[in-house]
Amino acid sequence: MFSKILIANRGEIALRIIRAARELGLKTVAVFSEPDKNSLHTMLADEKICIGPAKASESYLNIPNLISAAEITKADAIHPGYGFLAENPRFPEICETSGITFIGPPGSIMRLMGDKNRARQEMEKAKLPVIPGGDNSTEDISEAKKIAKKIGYPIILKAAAGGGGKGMRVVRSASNLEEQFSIAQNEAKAAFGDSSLYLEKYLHKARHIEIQVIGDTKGNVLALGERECSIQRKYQKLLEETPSPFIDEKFRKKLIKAVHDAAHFIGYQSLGTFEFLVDDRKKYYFMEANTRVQVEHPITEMVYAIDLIKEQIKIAAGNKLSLSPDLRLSGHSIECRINAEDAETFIPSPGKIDFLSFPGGEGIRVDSAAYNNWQIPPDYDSLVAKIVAKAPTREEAIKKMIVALEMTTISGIKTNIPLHLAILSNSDFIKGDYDIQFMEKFLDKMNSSRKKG
Amino acid sequence: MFSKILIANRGEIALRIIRAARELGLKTVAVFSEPDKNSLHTMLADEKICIGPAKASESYLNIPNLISAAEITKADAIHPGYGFLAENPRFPEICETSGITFIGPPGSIMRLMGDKNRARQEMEKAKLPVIPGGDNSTEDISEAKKIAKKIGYPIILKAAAGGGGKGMRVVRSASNLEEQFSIAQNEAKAAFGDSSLYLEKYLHKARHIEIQVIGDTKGNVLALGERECSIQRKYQKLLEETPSPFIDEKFRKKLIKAVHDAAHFIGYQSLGTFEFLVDDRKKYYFMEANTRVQVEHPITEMVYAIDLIKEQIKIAAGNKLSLSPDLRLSGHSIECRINAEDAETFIPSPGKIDFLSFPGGEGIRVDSAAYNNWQIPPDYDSLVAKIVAKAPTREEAIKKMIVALEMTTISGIKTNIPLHLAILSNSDFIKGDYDIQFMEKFLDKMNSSRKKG
Amino acid sequence: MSLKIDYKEINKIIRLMEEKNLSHFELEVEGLKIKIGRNLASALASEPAPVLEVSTDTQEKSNNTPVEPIPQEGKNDLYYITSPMVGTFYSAPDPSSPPFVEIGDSVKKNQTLCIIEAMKLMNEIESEVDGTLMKVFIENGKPVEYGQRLFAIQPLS
Amino acid sequence: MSLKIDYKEINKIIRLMEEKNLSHFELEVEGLKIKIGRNLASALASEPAPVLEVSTDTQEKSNNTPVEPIPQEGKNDLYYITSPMVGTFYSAPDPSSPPFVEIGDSVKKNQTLCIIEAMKLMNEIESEVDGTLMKVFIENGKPVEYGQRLFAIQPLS
Repeated sequence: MFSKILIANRGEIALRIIRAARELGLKTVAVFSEPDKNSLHTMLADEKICIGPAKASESYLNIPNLISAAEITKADAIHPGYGFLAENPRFPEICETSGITFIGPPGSIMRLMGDKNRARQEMEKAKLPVIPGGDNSTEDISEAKKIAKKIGYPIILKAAAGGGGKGMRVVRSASNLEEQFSIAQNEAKAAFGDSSLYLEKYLHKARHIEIQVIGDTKGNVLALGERECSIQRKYQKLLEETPSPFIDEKFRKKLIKAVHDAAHFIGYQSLGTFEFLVDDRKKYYFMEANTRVQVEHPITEMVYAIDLIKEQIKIAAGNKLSLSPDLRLSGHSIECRINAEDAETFIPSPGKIDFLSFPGGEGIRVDSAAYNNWQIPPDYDSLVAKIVAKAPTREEAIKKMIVALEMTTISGIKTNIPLHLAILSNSDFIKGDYDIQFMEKFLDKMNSSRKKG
Repeated sequence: MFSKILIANRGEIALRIIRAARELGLKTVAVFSEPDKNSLHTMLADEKICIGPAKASESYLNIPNLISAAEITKADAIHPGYGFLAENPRFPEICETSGITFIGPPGSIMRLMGDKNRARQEMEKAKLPVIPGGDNSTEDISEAKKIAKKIGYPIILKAAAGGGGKGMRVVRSASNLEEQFSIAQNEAKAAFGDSSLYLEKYLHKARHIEIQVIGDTKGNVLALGERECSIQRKYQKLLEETPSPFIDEKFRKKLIKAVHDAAHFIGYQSLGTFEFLVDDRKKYYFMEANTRVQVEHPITEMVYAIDLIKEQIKIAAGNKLSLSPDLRLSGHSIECRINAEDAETFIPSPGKIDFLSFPGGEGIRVDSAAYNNWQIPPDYDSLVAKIVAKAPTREEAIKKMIVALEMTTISGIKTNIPLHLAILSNSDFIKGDYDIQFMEKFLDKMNSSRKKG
Repeated sequence: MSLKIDYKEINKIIRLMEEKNLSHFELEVEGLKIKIGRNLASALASEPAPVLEVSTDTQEKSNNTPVEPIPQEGKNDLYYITSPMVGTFYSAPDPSSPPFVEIGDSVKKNQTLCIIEAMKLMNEIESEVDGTLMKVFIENGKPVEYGQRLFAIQPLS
Repeated sequence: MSLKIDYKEINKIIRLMEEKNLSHFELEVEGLKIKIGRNLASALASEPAPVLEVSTDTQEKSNNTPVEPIPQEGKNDLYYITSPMVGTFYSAPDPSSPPFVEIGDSVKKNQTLCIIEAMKLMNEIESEVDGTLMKVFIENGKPVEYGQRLFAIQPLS
């Protein structure tokens, strides 16, 4: 086992990793940018190192400073968290060169999954269905036209190098392909420095379903029950639940088996998530794999009563996977991402938290780096807290989450708690009858009723 | 089902009940004494009623005001929480007269269990072993001498009307019975207005083990796995865990069966706890039954993934017990009672909480009514928070609790967090090798090492 | 707690500030805190306008419950009759009778002012002073909580 | 509670500040804290506007970062060279050589002051100003974080 872990991240995920490391008896090193001097991860780690100014490219993305920080503190492992450098294959490679263990998959797996086309090709070999199209990265509009015709409209354009919704465009008919292609190219170029796009079939009533994977360095892989992440706005997940109200035990087993076999086929190591679109006839299509811990990992931990980060650290230290393949999902869990943003306009609302009181009690988990009088820096994402509820049934979990949010007080900044409460009271949501279009329709309806009101 | 519940309590248990009621779709009424005007239960209920001044006898123990508060708010049920009126048989009876449902056992069961001698007689009939002695309430020292001789020293003196450690005295030999008897009588008289004492066998290496019981109004009773509560100081529980490191599955089943049968025999209704002393040869002796929810109920909820308060409310409304007799205890849970008191002298430390940051994340539950800048009234108990950890194994749960406590910040008042951290690091505690004498020895050792240091 | 302000000392401070053209002065000794600010612009306009704050124990102050604006008449404070219990307020002995008291009435000590029903019992609430009834805070038939104001009486001096 | 201010002492301090044209004065004795600031710009404009703060707040004091004793020379502030990266500080090019610079040395802009080793690379840190080296904050071979002060230089005016 390691003796000291440096956490190359901030916010709630840095705290999450600090806790897991300490529970394993390891010392922790926090790194922080200048505005994060008073952030909770900085204060609660055993050691702390300032690694640069506010700008992420000069601090949390600054590999030389991170490696030097590990070296001067004698940390023997680095956990990247999510975001920042978590999926940059150069980072594990540089860690290796420097004799530091990277707690995550090897660079080779990141490279494979980071290239959406290669990933899809590889997953097809591993018998995972992929969405029609996709294997067709191009920068050329006339080429794109031919591909689109072959796949059939509607299609979706995606940045070949991308992720996170940037460079994505739905095209419903041939008549507006040209215009959308050019917009998406510009977005892709700006976001990733690469304007090549791929085209794929756009599915109706599709759900975003993902499978958690964990693999050790000895070839053992475990795939766990699904997370339902269809409640998204502009490709940003807002609320996740497990199990999906849409998926029955038979389909779950099928999906878990398929992902397990695929992950095993490519020799997956560490934590990872295989994302799928599942259409209303329960056909599933591989979208992409995220080679890191996911924001929404707590709901899986809740229903399986496991600690994924502790397991990830142990595996990185060379331990054999200790989670049993017989693990059974039990109960229902929901996560709400509480963001510092206006619940109606989605405009970020950084600033000072004047008063903070989180919910507690039976079935409630809070993952947050926020505290009373904390000044939220405007430089990073707006996630203030993840509030997670678990109960024996979905109905009870929804009620528990509503009560928890109603009993949460965050003042001084705006949060999206009112939006979550509105979603949790929506009759389609309560019935479990929703897909990835849900938020778009929901917000349209809210806006039009506001205008009328 | 009810439409509105009045919670005749304050602090964390009031909040706990408010949450459960709201999750069941019920409205809630908080009652508060003048110093509790800004307490969290007052602020988070749907309605609130001031019921009197600081003094509990004029507010939280003031039955007419509580009943009137229920009447004027049209509450159709009252939950008493723990402490205050929770075990006063007059309260359910007056509720009944007033047409309000009392969420707890009927007055008759409270009367039975409130009289320690009658309770022991009844439990003997129900085949539960009781501690030798006990059935012998007396105010007369010469009578006491005869009884003590019959039982054999060491014996323990207990107030017949009592509880909570008041009027309890261990007598190790005949030579100091007279003196101790007189002290215990005075204490019992002062605390309960009744100086009769009973004598019982004092057990060596005894553990305080208790069994959670829940019964509906239709004769269904469920008994759950044990809570280990031997970590006590002056009969005040400090840290509880489940399962007990001392109890194996075979013994657990035996104890659960015995308690189930006894509870069934007396027609137990609602939540209750049967407390036992278990000696080092695994002989168990019934001590008493608490006819209310217990402070430490969360650890049972954690390992069984159930919500006892919601179940209690549903049963009070006439529902059939919904918990399966096949429920299995899974994992290990520990609760630390965080009190506003000096960790060394145990002197209460009420006052203003300047800064508060609770732990969170995987496996952590916090039950607390504390918040930033809250002025803790000096009028009530010193419980600030219950921090509960759950993990697959006892070893992991201990580590999780240590990390959670280390990452908790409460300033402005003193707390016993340092004491909990010392207990959790004690080698006997870690081995699970302790009994009800643990804290006494532990504190003696700490004090003498402090003096030496 | 009463304020003990040494005006001579404060005058001296202000004079010093004027003399030295100071814009700001702060002092904290043994729980007493004084802040004096001078607007230099207006000072130059030959009209010194010091701002003075004297406070004792700022912590306590912030926790105080808001003070109700009380109608001051003569030198006497109003006397408030508050509810000694939780219940339902009745201004008259029965629905067909006139109220026990009305605004402007003279009331005597121990005179019944209203009834509060609690646990099916009618509790007569009496005046604790002689005086004039200035205000009734509760409407007939409405619930009251402990400590809630029922009546304001202007006591006879 | 009474104010005990020694006006003579404060007057003396202010006079000294005027005389020496100081912008800032701080004194702390036995829990009493005095801060006096003078706006030099307006002072030069023949309108002295010192800012004075006296406090005995020991709590705040404990949170203050320690004030570095700074040698004041003339009117100029010290110039701080901070670390542009995380790494290990070396005051000399190699263990057998003398340090690049020592206190009291004159330094020129772009002159190498030290080396910071990061990722096995030796990064020469140069002076950003001409001046005199007043202080070295880090010992040879010690780790430095981003933004940490390395040197204080009294720039040539």
